[in-house]
Amino acid sequence: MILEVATVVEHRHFVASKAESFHILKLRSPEIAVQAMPGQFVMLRVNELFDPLLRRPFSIFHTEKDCLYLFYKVVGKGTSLMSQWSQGREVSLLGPLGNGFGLPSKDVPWLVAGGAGIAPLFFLHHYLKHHGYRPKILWGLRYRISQELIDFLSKYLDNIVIYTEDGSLGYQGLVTEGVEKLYQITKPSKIYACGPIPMLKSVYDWLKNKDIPMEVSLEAQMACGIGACLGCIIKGKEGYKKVCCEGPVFDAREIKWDEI
Amino acid sequence: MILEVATVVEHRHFVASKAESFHILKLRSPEIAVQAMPGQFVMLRVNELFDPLLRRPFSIFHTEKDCLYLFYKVVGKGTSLMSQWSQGREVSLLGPLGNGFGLPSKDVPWLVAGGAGIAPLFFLHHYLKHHGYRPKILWGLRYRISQELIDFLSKYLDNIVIYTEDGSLGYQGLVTEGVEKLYQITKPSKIYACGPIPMLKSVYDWLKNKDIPMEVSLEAQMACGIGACLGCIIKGKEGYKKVCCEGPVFDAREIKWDEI
Amino acid sequence: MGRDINLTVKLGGLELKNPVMVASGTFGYGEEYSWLVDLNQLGAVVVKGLSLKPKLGNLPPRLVETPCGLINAIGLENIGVKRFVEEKLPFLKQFDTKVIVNIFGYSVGEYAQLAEFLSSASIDALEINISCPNIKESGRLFGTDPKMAQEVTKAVCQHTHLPVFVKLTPMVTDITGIVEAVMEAGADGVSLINTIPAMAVNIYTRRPRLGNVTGGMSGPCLKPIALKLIWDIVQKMRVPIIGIGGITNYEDALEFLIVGARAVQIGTANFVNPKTSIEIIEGIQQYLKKQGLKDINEVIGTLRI
Amino acid sequence: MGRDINLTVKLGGLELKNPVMVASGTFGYGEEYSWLVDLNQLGAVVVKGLSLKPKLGNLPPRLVETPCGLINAIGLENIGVKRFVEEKLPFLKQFDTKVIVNIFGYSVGEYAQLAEFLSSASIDALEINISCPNIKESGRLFGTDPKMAQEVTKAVCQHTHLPVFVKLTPMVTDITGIVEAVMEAGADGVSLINTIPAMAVNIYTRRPRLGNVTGGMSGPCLKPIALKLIWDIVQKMRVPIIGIGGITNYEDALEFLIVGARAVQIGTANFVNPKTSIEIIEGIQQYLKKQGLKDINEVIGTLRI
Ligand SMILES: Cc1cc2nc3c(=O)[nH]c(=O)nc-3n(C[C@H](O)[C@H](O)[C@H](O)COP(=O)(O)OP(=O)(O)OC[C@H]3O[C@@H](n4cnc5c(N)ncnc54)[C@H](O)[C@@H]3O)c2cc1C
Ligand SMILES: Cc1cc2nc3c(=O)[nH]c(=O)nc-3n(C[C@H](O)[C@H](O)[C@H](O)COP(=O)(O)OP(=O)(O)OC[C@H]3O[C@@H](n4cnc5c(N)ncnc54)[C@H](O)[C@@H]3O)c2cc1C
Ligand SMILES: Cc1cc2nc3c(=O)[nH]c(=O)nc-3n(C[C@H](O)[C@H](O)[C@H](O)COP(=O)(O)O)c2cc1C
Ligand SMILES: Cc1cc2nc3c(=O)[nH]c(=O)nc-3n(C[C@H](O)[C@H](O)[C@H](O)COP(=O)(O)O)c2cc1C
Ligand code: FES
Ligand code: FES
Repeated sequence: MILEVATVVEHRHFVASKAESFHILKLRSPEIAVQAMPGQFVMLRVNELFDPLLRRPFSIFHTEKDCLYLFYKVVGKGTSLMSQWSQGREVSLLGPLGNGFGLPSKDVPWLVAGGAGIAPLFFLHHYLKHHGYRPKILWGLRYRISQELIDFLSKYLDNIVIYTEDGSLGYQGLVTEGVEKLYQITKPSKIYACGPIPMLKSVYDWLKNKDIPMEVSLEAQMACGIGACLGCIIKGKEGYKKVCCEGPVFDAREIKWDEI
Repeated sequence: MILEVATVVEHRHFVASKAESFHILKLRSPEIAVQAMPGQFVMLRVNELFDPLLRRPFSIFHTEKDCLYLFYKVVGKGTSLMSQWSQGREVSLLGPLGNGFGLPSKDVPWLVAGGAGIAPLFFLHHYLKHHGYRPKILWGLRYRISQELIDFLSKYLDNIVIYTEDGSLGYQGLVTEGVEKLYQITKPSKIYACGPIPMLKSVYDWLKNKDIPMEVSLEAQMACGIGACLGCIIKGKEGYKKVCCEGPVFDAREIKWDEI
Repeated sequence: MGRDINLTVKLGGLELKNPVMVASGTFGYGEEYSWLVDLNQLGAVVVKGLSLKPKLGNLPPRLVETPCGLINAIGLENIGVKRFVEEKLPFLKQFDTKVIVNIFGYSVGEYAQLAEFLSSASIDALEINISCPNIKESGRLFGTDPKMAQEVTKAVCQHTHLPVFVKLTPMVTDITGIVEAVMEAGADGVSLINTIPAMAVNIYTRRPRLGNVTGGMSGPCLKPIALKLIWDIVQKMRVPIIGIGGITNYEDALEFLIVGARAVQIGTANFVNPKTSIEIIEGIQQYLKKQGLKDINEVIGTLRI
Repeated sequence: MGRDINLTVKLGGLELKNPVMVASGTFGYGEEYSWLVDLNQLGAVVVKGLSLKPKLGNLPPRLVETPCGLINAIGLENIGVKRFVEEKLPFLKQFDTKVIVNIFGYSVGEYAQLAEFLSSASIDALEINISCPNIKESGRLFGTDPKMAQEVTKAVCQHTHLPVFVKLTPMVTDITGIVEAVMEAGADGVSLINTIPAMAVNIYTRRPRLGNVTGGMSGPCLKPIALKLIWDIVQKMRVPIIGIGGITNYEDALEFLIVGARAVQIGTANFVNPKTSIEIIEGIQQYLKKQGLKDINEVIGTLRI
């Protein structure tokens, strides 16, 4: 766990015509970058003021030598301030935080992402391939994303299937429908999922009676990010779990899905 | 009094080797620019957050068609955020505020500035010349300023005498000493002064038994800028005065100098 | 826009065309902001706190900015109720908005006199400030003692036919006790919160940063505190509440309304963005439309637990 | 650096090598932050509030960010005093810093039992929390009633030889009454302020944004309020005060010391910048040097009016 002043190396904006726009932030952060594992996250300080007050958590999207990448969506005050950052800006980073994903026992794992939930799975995908796996990615989006973003991601991801709610890119429908369809053809060795709670729930509902392990990366409002404030808990079957340090990755079977 | 969204057209940074650095911000602000008179000021919002909460007041330094210029020194949170603004940024501006300077009855008026106090006097200088006066400017500084700033100002100001406390530029000494010296040679028709309170006090002390009118531009912590909050008062001989709307320009003889 | 949406709210004997007012002390006597804000659009204007005699106020400095807050120690400077009626009220009466006069006195008798005097003026309601932390002479504040609060309220209500709202300080052990006391005394409702007693120090001179040493804090940082106090009241009783404290946008205003305030006042935000109150009225209308609602009263007090 | 500068402060029976501690609930049991903060440098570590039995805490969500503030409704989740002593204390004892244990109970008897139990553990002081707004079971808070506060304090002091500090809530009509009561009961000093009761609402679901509906607000927006309350106390009596509330840098800490606190605690700022406490200690040293002072006690309580 390191507190480091990182520097913005590159900032790419992928603005789609409709709604959701995504941003990829490349930060030089030598100490954190070398330690980072897929599923872990960082907490960054948006500015030196107290509005917004708290650090913001972001999954590690990718690492490359002494740099790490974040992939984020503008949803509020902090992320819209971030979207204005330009090269050279210094950013206080706390990380790597959290437990990270576990390796699958065998091939082929499926990575199921919703929206910005692609972030930790992108890193995992890379990592799994590096370790000889042939992961499949299923990514659900509300609307189409910009062509530049598709091009950018295609450089790294093969075996990706995209679903959009309005059918403007890839298949039309929810990514969970994609999971069910693919399951008619082939079986996953393990499922990794990150995205909105309703998506995670429906994947879990579908999966729960099958003998397939599933890990999910969850979110919660965080203050400290390191297990000190007890603010980020979710309901597990065996009591409360701190998302920041007992997660953010959990065995899906340990979560009380109907109470979160 | 207008509330306008201005746009940053140009931002010049004059960073001196030692301490004080100045910045000139050019804003397109058509409605306010055309109404502005020397001695008036604007209140600008530093960001869309609530830290810092209040608008910041700045004298109008210069106007040019639909643009106005501010001349400022970084002293705290707000001004250091401002110093990062770049072209195209939108800024909420309230102005023009305050009463402004009165014209002198005859030539030659002296303009005595300390530090960033040059701001309203620069505008006044320009205005007076336009109306056929031949104002002299005496400017006191802590340290030397950058050559670029000297060059920039020289384009507009003739008849300027600079004093620095350490003698690194112009004459060595306080600007008030300059006033006294110049007085040996020639007499002003009126004195306009803006700068730190001790400087204003000592000019006033020196002047008070002479038959020369003097106007000062004063500062106070402000909230509304328009006379509504009653927060910005200073002690006048006839009771409290609101700096924002009964000033910021005051007849020096109306101020209780020993109580401010 | 919003013609078909009802924003009218009733607070005891006072009806407002919409629930958005500007708060006492932050909008002068109305005139100051009339260049920037169309007063006709406001639910009401609450004018700067008035006393029987003109009051000079505190020594400068009177303002200190804090993170997301503003401490003021104006000391209730005002031109006195007489000059207000003669010089300021006629201007305000030109507009299609309610005029609420905020008053404070140094004794129960003074409050009664103020009420009596103002009852013959053409204003719409009284807001009695029993909570300003900047009155030193009054010693213990009227607003922290249910008995005193009740006495003051009773005296005012006996001397006026106007709707009466009592403005409360947040710094009490039990807000509901005060509310009960003033409602029993005949108030039409309560407005809260006033500023929170606060202080700031210059560490280099080791002196207070306010001429008056202490002052009252306002601004965005107050909102969560004000909401909680209003919630405390709402859980215990049904009383017309005017919500005040840190409101800067329509979302903030709606939080107060949902918790149970029937109207809101905008204070410090006027300084930051003079158009706040107007934007809030528009924002509330849009919100109702999007939520498929036709009446602001369908929102008030509907917090689901 | 600063070898020749004295930072030692005395608070009743407790001596600290410097006046900077980390506040209860914001620093876990010390271990969590030991990766980032050299605990040896701190004046003291105040651990998360402990009860006799482990406590589960409130339903999520437990946190809401507000402008310059944080509302928490953790609900005093803790592992219980027994497991603390067995599992957490040994780690803390490795460091050259004082360990202060924050405790809370649901009855006077529980406070006494906690004090008795902890007196045999190797800790340096007790801080009794009589002010947490998140305990629902306790009905009326101990911290708002001088009599109750006194009773609790007395019970604790009778069952321990350790220095005892009573942690106070800001939401009382008269803070000095509470302070007098607990000092009479034998406390070594008071620490204030705890969080301020607060609330936030989601206007789209019209539900509270905290699982517990209400919570306690902390963070920079508290500072001016805390300073004022401490000033109220200082003007009336001489008592060891630990200043808490919104401290984020050495300037903030010095404001508290100048007003009259003998030590400070850093809370929410730990989340924002984990090194805050260390930077404050360094900042205070630098300040003293620049001011030509050699002892922090030359600054404490020196506000010039
Ligand atoms: C472990 C972890 C990893 C994350 N990784 C990523 C990532 O890789 N990319 C990415 O885009 N986002 C990620 N997030 C979410 C991200 O932290 C939030 O989007 C961000 O903090 C919002 O900040 P803001 O100031 O823009 O929004 P705010 O102004 O704080 O809030 C705007 C809106 O977003 C909601 N919101 C805020 N925080 C969260 C949250 N944590 N979860 C759900 N809703 C929230 C608020 O309720 C509000 O409605 C992650 C969150 C966690 C906990
Ligand atoms: C009518 C008027 C015209 C002004 N014109 C100019 C101008 O043309 N150029 C310029 O550089 N500055 C001008 N100022 C001063 C300018 O407003 C302040 O420097 C600025 O608001 C500081 O903001 P900040 O957030 O950077 O400082 P803060 O973080 O708010 O404060 C930093 C330090 O500066 C001090 N400070 C803050 N505001 C003032 C103030 N108003 N007067 C004195 N000290 C203050 C604070 O006490 C603190 O010590 C003017 C002020 C007024 C009232
Ligand atoms: C500069 C200033 C002056 C004020 N004067 C008064 C006053 O005269 N009477 C009164 O009842 N409240 C007064 N208030 C309190 C406000 O009406 C309001 O209750 C408080 O500021 C909280 O709301 P806000 O956070 O929206 O500002 C004043 C507030 C400010 C900032
Ligand atoms: C997440 C959180 C948990 C807290 N838990 C406790 C606690 O267990 N006991 C206690 O006395 N105070 C607790 N507090 C209050 C702090 O110790 C402190 O009094 C308060 O946060 C104000 O200081 P700050 O503004 O520096 O955070 C907690 C505060 C926070 C933010
Ligand atoms: S964010 Fe503090 S414990 Fe998880
Ligand atoms: S700043 Fe409000 S009256 Fe001058």
